[in-house]
Amino acid sequence: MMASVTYKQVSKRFEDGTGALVDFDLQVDDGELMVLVGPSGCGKSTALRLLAGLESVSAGELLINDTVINDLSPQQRNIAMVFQNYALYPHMSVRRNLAFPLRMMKLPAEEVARRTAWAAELLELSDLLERMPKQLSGGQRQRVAMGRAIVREPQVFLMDETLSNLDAKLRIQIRIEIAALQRRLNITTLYVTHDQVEAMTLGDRVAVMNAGRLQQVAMPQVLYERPDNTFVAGFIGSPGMNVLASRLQRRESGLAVEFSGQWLDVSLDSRASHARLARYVDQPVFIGLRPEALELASATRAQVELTLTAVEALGHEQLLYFDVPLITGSNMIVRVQDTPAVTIGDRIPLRIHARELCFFDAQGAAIY
Amino acid sequence: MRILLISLAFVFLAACDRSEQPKPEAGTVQLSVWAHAGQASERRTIERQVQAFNQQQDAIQISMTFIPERSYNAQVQAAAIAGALPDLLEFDVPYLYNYAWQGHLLPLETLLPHSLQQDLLPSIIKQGTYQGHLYGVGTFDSGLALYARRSLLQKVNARIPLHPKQAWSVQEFEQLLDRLAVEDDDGAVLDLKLNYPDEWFSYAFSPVLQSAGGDLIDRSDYQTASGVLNGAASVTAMQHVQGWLTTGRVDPNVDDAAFVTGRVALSWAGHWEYRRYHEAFGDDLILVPLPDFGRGSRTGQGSWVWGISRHSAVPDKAAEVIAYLLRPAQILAMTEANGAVPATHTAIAQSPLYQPGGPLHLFVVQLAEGYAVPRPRTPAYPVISASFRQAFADIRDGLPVQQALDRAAAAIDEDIRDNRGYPSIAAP
Amino acid sequence: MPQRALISAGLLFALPALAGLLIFVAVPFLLSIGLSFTNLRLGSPLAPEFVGLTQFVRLFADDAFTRALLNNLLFTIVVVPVQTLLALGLALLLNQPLRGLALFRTLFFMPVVFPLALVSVVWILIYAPGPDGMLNSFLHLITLGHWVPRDFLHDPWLALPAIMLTSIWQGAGFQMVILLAGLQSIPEELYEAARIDGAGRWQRFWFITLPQLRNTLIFVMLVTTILTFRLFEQVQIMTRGGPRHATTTIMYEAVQAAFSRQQVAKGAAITVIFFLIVLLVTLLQRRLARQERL
Amino acid sequence: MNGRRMLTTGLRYAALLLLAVLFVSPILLMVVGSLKPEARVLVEAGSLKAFVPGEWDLRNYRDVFARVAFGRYLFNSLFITGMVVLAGMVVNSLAGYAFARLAWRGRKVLFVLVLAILILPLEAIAVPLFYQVTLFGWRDTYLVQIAPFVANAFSIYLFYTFFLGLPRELEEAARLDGAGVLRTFLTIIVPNSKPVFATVAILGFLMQWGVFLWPLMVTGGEAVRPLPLAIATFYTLPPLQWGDIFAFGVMMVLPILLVFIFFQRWFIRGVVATGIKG
Repeated sequence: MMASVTYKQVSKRFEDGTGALVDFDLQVDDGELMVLVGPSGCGKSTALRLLAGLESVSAGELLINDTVINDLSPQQRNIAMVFQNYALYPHMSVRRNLAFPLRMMKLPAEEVARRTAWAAELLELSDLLERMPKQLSGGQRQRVAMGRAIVREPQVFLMDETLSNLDAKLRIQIRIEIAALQRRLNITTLYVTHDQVEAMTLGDRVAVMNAGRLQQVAMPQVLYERPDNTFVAGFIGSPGMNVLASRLQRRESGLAVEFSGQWLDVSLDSRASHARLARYVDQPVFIGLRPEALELASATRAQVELTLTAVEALGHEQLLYFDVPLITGSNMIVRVQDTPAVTIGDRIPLRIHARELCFFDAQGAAIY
Repeated sequence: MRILLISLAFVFLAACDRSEQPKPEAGTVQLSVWAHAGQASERRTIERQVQAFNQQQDAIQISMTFIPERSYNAQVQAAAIAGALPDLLEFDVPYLYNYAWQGHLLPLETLLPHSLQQDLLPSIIKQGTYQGHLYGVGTFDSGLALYARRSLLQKVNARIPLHPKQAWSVQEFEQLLDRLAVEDDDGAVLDLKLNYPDEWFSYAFSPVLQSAGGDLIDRSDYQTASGVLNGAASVTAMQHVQGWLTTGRVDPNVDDAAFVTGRVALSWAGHWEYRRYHEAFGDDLILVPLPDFGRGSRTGQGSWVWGISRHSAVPDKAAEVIAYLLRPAQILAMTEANGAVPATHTAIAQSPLYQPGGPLHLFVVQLAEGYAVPRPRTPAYPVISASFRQAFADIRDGLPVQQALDRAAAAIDEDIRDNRGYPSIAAP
Repeated sequence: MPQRALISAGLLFALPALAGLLIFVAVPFLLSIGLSFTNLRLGSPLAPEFVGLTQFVRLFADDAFTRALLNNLLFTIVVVPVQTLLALGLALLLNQPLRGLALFRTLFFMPVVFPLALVSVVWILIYAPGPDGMLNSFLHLITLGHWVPRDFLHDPWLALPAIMLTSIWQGAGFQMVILLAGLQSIPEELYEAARIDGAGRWQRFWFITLPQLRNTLIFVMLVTTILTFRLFEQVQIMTRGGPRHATTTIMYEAVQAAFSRQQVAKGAAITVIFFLIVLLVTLLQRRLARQERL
Repeated sequence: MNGRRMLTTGLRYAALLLLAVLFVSPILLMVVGSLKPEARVLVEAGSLKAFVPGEWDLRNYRDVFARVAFGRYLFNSLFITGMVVLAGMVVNSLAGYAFARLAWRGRKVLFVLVLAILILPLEAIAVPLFYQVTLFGWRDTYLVQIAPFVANAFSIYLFYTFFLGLPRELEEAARLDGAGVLRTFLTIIVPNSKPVFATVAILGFLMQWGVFLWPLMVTGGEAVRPLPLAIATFYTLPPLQWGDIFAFGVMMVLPILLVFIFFQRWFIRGVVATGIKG
């Protein structure tokens, strides 16, 4: 079953003004797993619920394949959804939960039985069919919810914060299961989460949203390396990119950028083209540095010396905080692998991988 | 859920359907009748009478409905509005004037045999007449007097009046109460049936006003109570009653057993208590007239009467039923059951209780010789009664008599004005 | 399409109930408003006339009616808190693992299932005057003979409290069930946390139980207030508004006017005033509740 | 510690017992009174003898059956109350659901109106309502005793608060699974709302069982009259037969008591879910 999903200039306004969606454009290809990610209230769930038909569109068009579905009822859209808290019908056994959508489709009894058994088999629920939802563990409930979504073989599969009620370990395990299941069934899937790690690991492509607007759609690696704006830069990655205010200057050697009171040369193989950057000379810009784009250096190789304010040891790596204010108001973070002998308050010499610098204009849009 | 909906629909249909009743046989008239569900014995009697009537002839078949006494008037008013009054109905006589004024009743004088009307006690005719027409007749009348125990009265050397004209004066009565109180545990020697419901107070204590020369309303034109109900005579009379109440002479009688348990010596009560009292004290029980407040002893009268609805299609048949109920044997059957005064001279003559020399003959004397006063024959009576009842309650609770009666008189006058003096609208 | 379908579904769902309320409550009430400006009498052959505000003017000049307003107010002020406190006490006693709880709960609830008409009759006997009256002899017993027998229902100072007592007895069980349910929904961890923080029994009650029970209490008191404003049957049967209007209430006056005196218009005017008062009280209570929440 | 706990438990039991005696004694008075010969009911009412039946005597109960068609009245009461409660659960739950969950024009305004109506007791509108049903020609039917009480603002309010507390995802899941609004309501919402249905049923039963004024106004004969009117038959001309009244009262209350005991657990759960929303 082929199904692509298209949002064309879709907007949604609520009476109280929250969770609104503005001019949302998104194309999800057949069989693709698209993750919508963003902070809470960014409109990602709204986008999903509009597609499901649980909310009505204020403006714009929603298409499945080439058909406009704005006016179709949820059941006509043939879409399945897994809810954050699973929404298992508490008064029905697992079997009846799985069979419910099929009974609504008025399928013959043998067909209902066959498909229920198939889904149960697929999700390893066969032994639990007679249990009631409240007798199941969190992971089992999650699987029943998935099963209820797939039995009807929908055109599109929607998941809304599906893993957020599970503990960390289970979350990773089920994340892998979901990805495997999606690949195996090859159903077009939209997955909503606020957790960028989940987004990066699951999505074929990831759509980052903020304040009702789409920020960037891209494959995970692209999002990480070439964020379209400061929001995406800061949101993707754990921790996100360090973004701080800066200026550009023309030097004899080429362009130079201010960093913590020092002027650094912009390397020739920088991600941004020099021709572009030249237009921003003597203007305020923002620069972005991934935490791994700085490293501890010997005093001789060092380009800057910064004061250490805090250390977080995570075992396999350490996060060092320096007194360089970011636009978010917090301090700059540097990720290091080894365990240096440093004390809070020390002046630490650092070296910057200049070619990994990102540049953004005053509005926050990336300059490439 | 579906079953539920279906059963609901079914029920609504069933409920709408139940107005259809089995068709009577050809030539038989179905007569709907309402009666009050009084005491058990009364009710059993009327049931027997109806059964006998239905069996002894085929032309008329009575279908009887009993209605609780306390809500009777509300019932009648509701049915009247709905146009659902029965052919023949019983009602408490003070409401007769209101029903007649509202145009619900048919005059009876042309429907009942003349000889029968002749045989009725004058009090029955008097109370059943409004604006010159007879609208209701009872098969019995009521009697009100003081029950006493001869032995107790003799103990305090009291004079025992046998006829209303010998009644104790109010001073004599109060002295008697004091003397009796000396002999009593708690000083409460009089039972005024304070536990009784609404209508009792107008029935039993308006004679006090009349005996003093006052009344509930000016009976010359029934247009005002002011100056009569709150006039000097009425006020003085009720001050006596208030005196008895506030000095602890009166038993509250919550258990309705003040007299039978011997707690009190005197009980201000109706004919209906005779049987119970007689059972308790046998021949020691005597009946004396109510005290004289200055203008001679007065007492209450009136009870349930039968009337015919103006909308009845078969008034003549309804009248036949009334005539049947007024046969001496039927009257006696009923008065045997409820102890009331038979409504006809013929029946009285056959009654061991009421015939001359009988223990309750005093009731007949009071009714026949004009000592009994019917309640005011005006459509305003329900309001008069409600207002006086309120005044009595206030007086019992210590409000100055003048103030209580002023208030009642004002309420009555206001009501009469609101109804433009109750002009005759429904021509007979 | 989904939107349009929902509009009609919502209306369709609500329609039967709305139609019922419209026909059987709203329309009669609007009729009442209309009638209150006339002098209509039940069953009168005289055509009703428009009399303007006469009925209202008369009502406010009528001692019985003004006393009824006062009595309703007194009744509510006393009964709502006392009954709620009693119910809370009962609920707290029952909110413990004890044997026979279900039995006690049923016993306390039992008065609720008795129709008021019946309850009132039984209490007339309890309040019987004279030394033989049940309450009188009970009080005589526990005061070691110092109690002077009273006629509760005819004493201007005791009649209203007597009716209050009956009402509290009858209604407390219902409130108790609701409060008990509220108590049982308070998470045990809160108490454990408070215990660890060193809170004693009273402090736990004051800082955990009461705030957690707040919404339940508001609900219970709101419902009780509305019910107390409807006070009628006890008065009708036990005192008929006496002594000297000491126990009359708005509803009693309304029913008296409409049914005993057949003054339908007066009854309608009382109804209108009643509605306005209760509406005011409800709005006030809601506002207070909302302010406290902030 | 152990001794102290035993002491508090003992005190608690003592308090409960004392209160239980106070709560139950008026009822006991009635039950015992119903078992006494008429003559002793009132005479002994003032003393502790009121609680001692002496020899058991069922004559009062026989009297009740002799004086009124108790079976007929009981059937009428059960039928009327049952219908009001059942139809009320259907109608009011649908309305509560529409107000809590469905989007439709006029919803907010109408809900405020429903809340305003909450406070109007029947007595207040009885007379105009009476004129109205008379116009419909409904006198002396079951219908006239049922129809006006089916739609009930308070029940709507209880359903409304309960439905507000149900997780919205259940309905959304059902809609995605292809269930329409009505089917979602019937197969998903109703089965998960037993507590509120029990609460509304019990409250409805309690309120309806004692109605007096209305059936008095709109019914004539015994055919369709409920129990509370039958008791009026006993409040007749004195002397009142107190034993009969008590016996009648006991028989009248028994059905409600059974309903409560049977639904008790659901009732309490329903009250939690509806009541705490305030």
